[in-house]
Amino acid sequence: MNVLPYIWLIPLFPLAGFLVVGTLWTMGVLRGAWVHRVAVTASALAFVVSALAVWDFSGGVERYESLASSAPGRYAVTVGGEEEASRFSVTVAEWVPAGGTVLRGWDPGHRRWSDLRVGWKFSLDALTAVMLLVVTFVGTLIHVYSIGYMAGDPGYGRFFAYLNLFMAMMLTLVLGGNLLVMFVGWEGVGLCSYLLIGFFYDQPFDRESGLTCADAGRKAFITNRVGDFGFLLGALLLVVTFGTLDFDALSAAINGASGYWYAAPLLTGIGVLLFVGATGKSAQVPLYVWLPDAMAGPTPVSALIHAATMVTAGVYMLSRMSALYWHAPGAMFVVAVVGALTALFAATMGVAQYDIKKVLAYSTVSQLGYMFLGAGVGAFVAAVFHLVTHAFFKACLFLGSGSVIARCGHTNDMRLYGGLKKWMPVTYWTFLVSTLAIAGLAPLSGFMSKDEILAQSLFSTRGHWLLWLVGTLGAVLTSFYMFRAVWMTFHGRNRSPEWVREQLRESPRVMTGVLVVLALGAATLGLIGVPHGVSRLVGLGDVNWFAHVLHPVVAARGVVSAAHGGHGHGAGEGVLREGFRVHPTYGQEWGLFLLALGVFATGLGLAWWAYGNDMARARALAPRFAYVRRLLHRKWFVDELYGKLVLKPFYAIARGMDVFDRWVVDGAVNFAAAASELTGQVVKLFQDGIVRHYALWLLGGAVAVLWMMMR
Amino acid sequence: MQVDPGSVLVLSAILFAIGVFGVISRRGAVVLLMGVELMLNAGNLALVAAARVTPAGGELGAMDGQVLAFLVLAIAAAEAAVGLALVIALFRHKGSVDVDLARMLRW
Amino acid sequence: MISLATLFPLAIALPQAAFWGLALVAVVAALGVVLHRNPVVEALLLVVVLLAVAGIYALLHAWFLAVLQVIVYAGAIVVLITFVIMLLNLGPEARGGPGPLTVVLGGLLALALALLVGRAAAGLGPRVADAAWNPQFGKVAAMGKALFGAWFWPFEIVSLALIAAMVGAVVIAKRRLEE
Amino acid sequence: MDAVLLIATVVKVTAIVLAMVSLVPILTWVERRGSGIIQLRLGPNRVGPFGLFQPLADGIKFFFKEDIVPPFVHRPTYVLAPGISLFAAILALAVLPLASAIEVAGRTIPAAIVDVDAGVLLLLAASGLGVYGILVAGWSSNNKYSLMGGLRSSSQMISYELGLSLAVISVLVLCGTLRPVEIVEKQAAGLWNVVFLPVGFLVMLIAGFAETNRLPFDLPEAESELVGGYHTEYSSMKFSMFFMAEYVNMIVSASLLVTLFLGGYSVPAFIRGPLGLEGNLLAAAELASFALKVGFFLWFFVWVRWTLPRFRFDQLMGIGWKVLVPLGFLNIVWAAFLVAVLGVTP
Repeated sequence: MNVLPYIWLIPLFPLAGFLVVGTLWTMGVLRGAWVHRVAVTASALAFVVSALAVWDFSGGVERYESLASSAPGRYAVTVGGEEEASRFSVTVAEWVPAGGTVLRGWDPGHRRWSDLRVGWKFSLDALTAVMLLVVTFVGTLIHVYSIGYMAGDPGYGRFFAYLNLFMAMMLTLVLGGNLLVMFVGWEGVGLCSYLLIGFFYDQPFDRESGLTCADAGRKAFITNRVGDFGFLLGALLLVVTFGTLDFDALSAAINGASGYWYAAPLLTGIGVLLFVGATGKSAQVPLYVWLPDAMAGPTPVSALIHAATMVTAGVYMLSRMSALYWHAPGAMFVVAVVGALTALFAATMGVAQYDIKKVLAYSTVSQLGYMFLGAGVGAFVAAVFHLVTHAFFKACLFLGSGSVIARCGHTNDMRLYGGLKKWMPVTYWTFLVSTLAIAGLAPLSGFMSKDEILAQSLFSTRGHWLLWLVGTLGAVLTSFYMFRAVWMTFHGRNRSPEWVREQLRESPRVMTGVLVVLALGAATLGLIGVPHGVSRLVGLGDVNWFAHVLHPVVAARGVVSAAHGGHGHGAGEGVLREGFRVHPTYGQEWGLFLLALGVFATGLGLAWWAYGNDMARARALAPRFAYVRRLLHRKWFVDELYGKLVLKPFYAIARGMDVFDRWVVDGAVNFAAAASELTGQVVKLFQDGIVRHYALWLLGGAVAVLWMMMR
Repeated sequence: MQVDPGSVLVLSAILFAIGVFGVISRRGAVVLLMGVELMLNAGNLALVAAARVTPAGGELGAMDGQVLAFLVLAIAAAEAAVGLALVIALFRHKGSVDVDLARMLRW
Repeated sequence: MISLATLFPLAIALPQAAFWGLALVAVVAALGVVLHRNPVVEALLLVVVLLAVAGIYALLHAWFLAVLQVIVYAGAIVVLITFVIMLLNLGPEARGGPGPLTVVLGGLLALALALLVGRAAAGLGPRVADAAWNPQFGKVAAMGKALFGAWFWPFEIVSLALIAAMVGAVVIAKRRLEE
Repeated sequence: MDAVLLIATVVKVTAIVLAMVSLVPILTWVERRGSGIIQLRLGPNRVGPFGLFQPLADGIKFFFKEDIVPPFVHRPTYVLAPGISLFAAILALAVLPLASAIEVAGRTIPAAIVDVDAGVLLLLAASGLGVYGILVAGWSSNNKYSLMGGLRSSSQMISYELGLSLAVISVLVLCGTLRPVEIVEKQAAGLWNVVFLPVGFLVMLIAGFAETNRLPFDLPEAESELVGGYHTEYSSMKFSMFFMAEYVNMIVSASLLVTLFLGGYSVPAFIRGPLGLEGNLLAAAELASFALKVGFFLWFFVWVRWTLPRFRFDQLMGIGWKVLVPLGFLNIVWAAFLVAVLGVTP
């Protein structure tokens, strides 16, 4: 079955769903069940076609070579190998046909790069395939879940329209074969995120600050703009440097460019700028502030956009540009440091939140930090693997919290929960499985991915023991705040108001079914990517299928290479090296494994100790740690800091601009208008309505012209 | 023996000037129209005279001037029809054909 | 009547002289059109101008145009003008009108125009001898070939303009039903 | 242009003018005697045999009557108007060929005063000028009956001129020429145009009545409504000039009809063939043929005048615009069909 040439159709299914639902629902034609029938079908079709395409792709792309050679401008095929990734690309249409344009390059002698042809290029390789399956699968599940969650909402059709649009944009992002198409998706998901955060635009979101949901959406959007500015600068710098935005061509150019004078500093600059974009989209320090507020959106949105898919776009982008980062160690170092700091910093804030969704939000920020830590130390495979596992368990957690919120009178406050295990067993068990996974219990998926990242941060050539230490501390906190949430929500005495308690029951099947599927994924998905270090402990060989598939995409070419996963060949003598700096011994592996379990157990124990007995000890300790609690609960006062350092000066400048605009710019405009009017007032005197005078002027003009001609 | 086209052009200029003067110095709409007709005639005269000046080319010689004059003639007929209709409309509204009365639309 | 008729062959014999005669008639009549105050007299004088111009056309070998000038201008347009004058029963125009400044300025400018154009026209280059002219020049057949040949589209467009003017004239001048 | 031609032209002009001046009195006699016959009475029969000298007596009376110019008229135009009418009427005759050619001093010269290629157009132009006489007369009389009569008359003439022109155009289409002599020659060689264009002939006949302001289209001078129409204020010689103009117009109309549709001056073939007439004798025969046909139509004019009642003014305009103009257009299309599709040449 030849599906690959039609991969560009995948984003079009949800786009069509968006158009149909968006227009027909607004016109009042589409009502009731037909809304989600259309929307879910659109999403499911995207999943089916994606699955078929990936299946087709896994069968090898060799058979498309003749197709590619028959239409070279349209199709491109790269047949991969051990170190070369297979890739299939289709360019649907020209977009920026700037071929033959002259660009001034950085090269000595200003060599000009002059073939900037950007088309609507969609390509599929292993990395895309992974993302494609995650996005469409989780996305479809969350569509299904939303049928139950959003039932009865007045904006039902609007919600599904946005959700479909988001799917289309996310798929465009993932499938984009060059940075510009990717950027379309990048901005598109930003837009959808804004629309969906502000979905309940007229409702208050944060009673402390009096912000509405619309404000939260705006905050997310503006914060993202800051990051996008860096992203755009990076992209433009890429164009100027390499004259192309195509990922294939970029990889080739970068791999070939390591010897040039500009390589290291310039690539580092580009890498940092692109990473600024990633910090915005993926909520990293210092631009993470929008994600906790993004919880203003409906919970399925939080699960889909702000946990599973969109926020991981930064990680995806970094992996996509891995060639660039391999050649820019400075940039990678920045990524690793920011990732590690975010992982710890967000975890501390998650500890002191009472809003269940905020706990999960900080958890997400923290987990994204781990992904960037992985990417920063060169463990791109592990980072992407964590992305996948995180998509499952975090989606499951969010949806579980949504299930709880929907039953508990739409409050997010964990102080009003408690003992829900009795009423909501399915929600409880799925939530617990996902918590165990994120906290890092041995065979579950979270352990496989997170601890691989930590291990690589310790042993990689790009790693450092300080990074590992910070990450491990974060992991302890992760375990703690997640079990804290479990105890506060599901165990102990129920603290809900009477009217809520009376109607407590399990969520409908359409929601719990999704939870079960996701929990199963969270539990078992780790087995497709068991790190070599772990499989060695139980006497197995290299069973890391995931790394096997993905490694060629993110491997560093032109860099002296070790094998995927770090083990294998010894490091060479090149300037840039991939792989492990130190090859861990068998004992070290065991030590790490046990340490990971210890970390898990520590968090669990602390949570049990503090919150186990119906939060008794936590209540007792609270006054003694009031200051710390306040600090953490108010998120280290970062929002206040931003308010003082960024917003206030910004407002001052804006006010100055306002005055300038009002007096100088408007003044100029008004002057022009007044001058025109004055001229008109004077000139109109000539138009006195007496035809004779017009004729006289005409005659005078004619005589003057004749006189000038004949002089 | 033939007429000197230069002298015809001079006559044309004089007639045109007279027409212009008529348009400028009179108030009656009908007289104004007649002044315009005089000017058109002067123009036609110049065209026909010019047809005599241009070198004879082709089978028919240079008839372009005469053809143009023909077209001007047709347009003059159209102009007179519309102009007179306007005069009648003006008369109906104002009870007079004084063009100075038709100045409601000035600035 | 008889002596008038003899002028015709004389004109053919002495074209330049005939031209000066016709030109004199035209200028005097045109001045009358402009200066006389009685609209009917003005219209009649305009007819005289038009006939004189038609005569000059004939002298310039524009036979077809000369006839058309009489049919269209004298026979239709000025009849229409006269008709309107009578329909509206226009008497002699009231004294007053444009101020002396306008009249003097207009007169001077018109004079300047005539002088400038006349000066340019007086120095006209050599003209083609009679013998060099195609005998068909200005005849009906030649005009027909030109109009339906090279000038076909302008001709058709002018006919459209005429129809448009006809409809427009009806619309503008017709009395509304309630009046 | 040589002397012979010059003199011949002068002679021709003189002859035509004199012929008209002398024909009109005869026509008035015909009209009055004819009306007598139709109305079962005698008509003028006292002066001369059968009253033949009656027009002469009338002429003398006109000459010696007081030439009254009312004090309220606009004098210059009042005086000019009858002259315009008569002049325009006679001018139209200038292009009509009375015979194929005449010989003078061994040279063949055309029988018409001017034989130009746009002759038919010239004729239309001349007849178009006739309106001015009526318009000016009506206006200059400064009398409401005159003015109304003038307006009616001029609008009638303008309207029917359209039908007339359309009928003429159909003939031009059929014959492919504007030169009257050629039109006649083509008919002489083949069939008369009336055979091919009966509708055109009819249109032209009706329009001819209207153009000459005769019954049933004599609205401009409808006695019961407008006293005497545009010539209410005219008397003496001036009145007689209008009178003459009307009769000349009749002659012109009849001549045009004969020239365009009924073979003009053409003579039966045996006159040229077996009889072998040529030169001025042939011209005389042709003139006779022409005169015969024209005479018939003149009688026809008189006949109709005393037979049909008068139309109402709105009926008159209705016939002109709603019947004759569409018929005229159809007739042109028919002529074009004949020429282009059937390939007919007369």
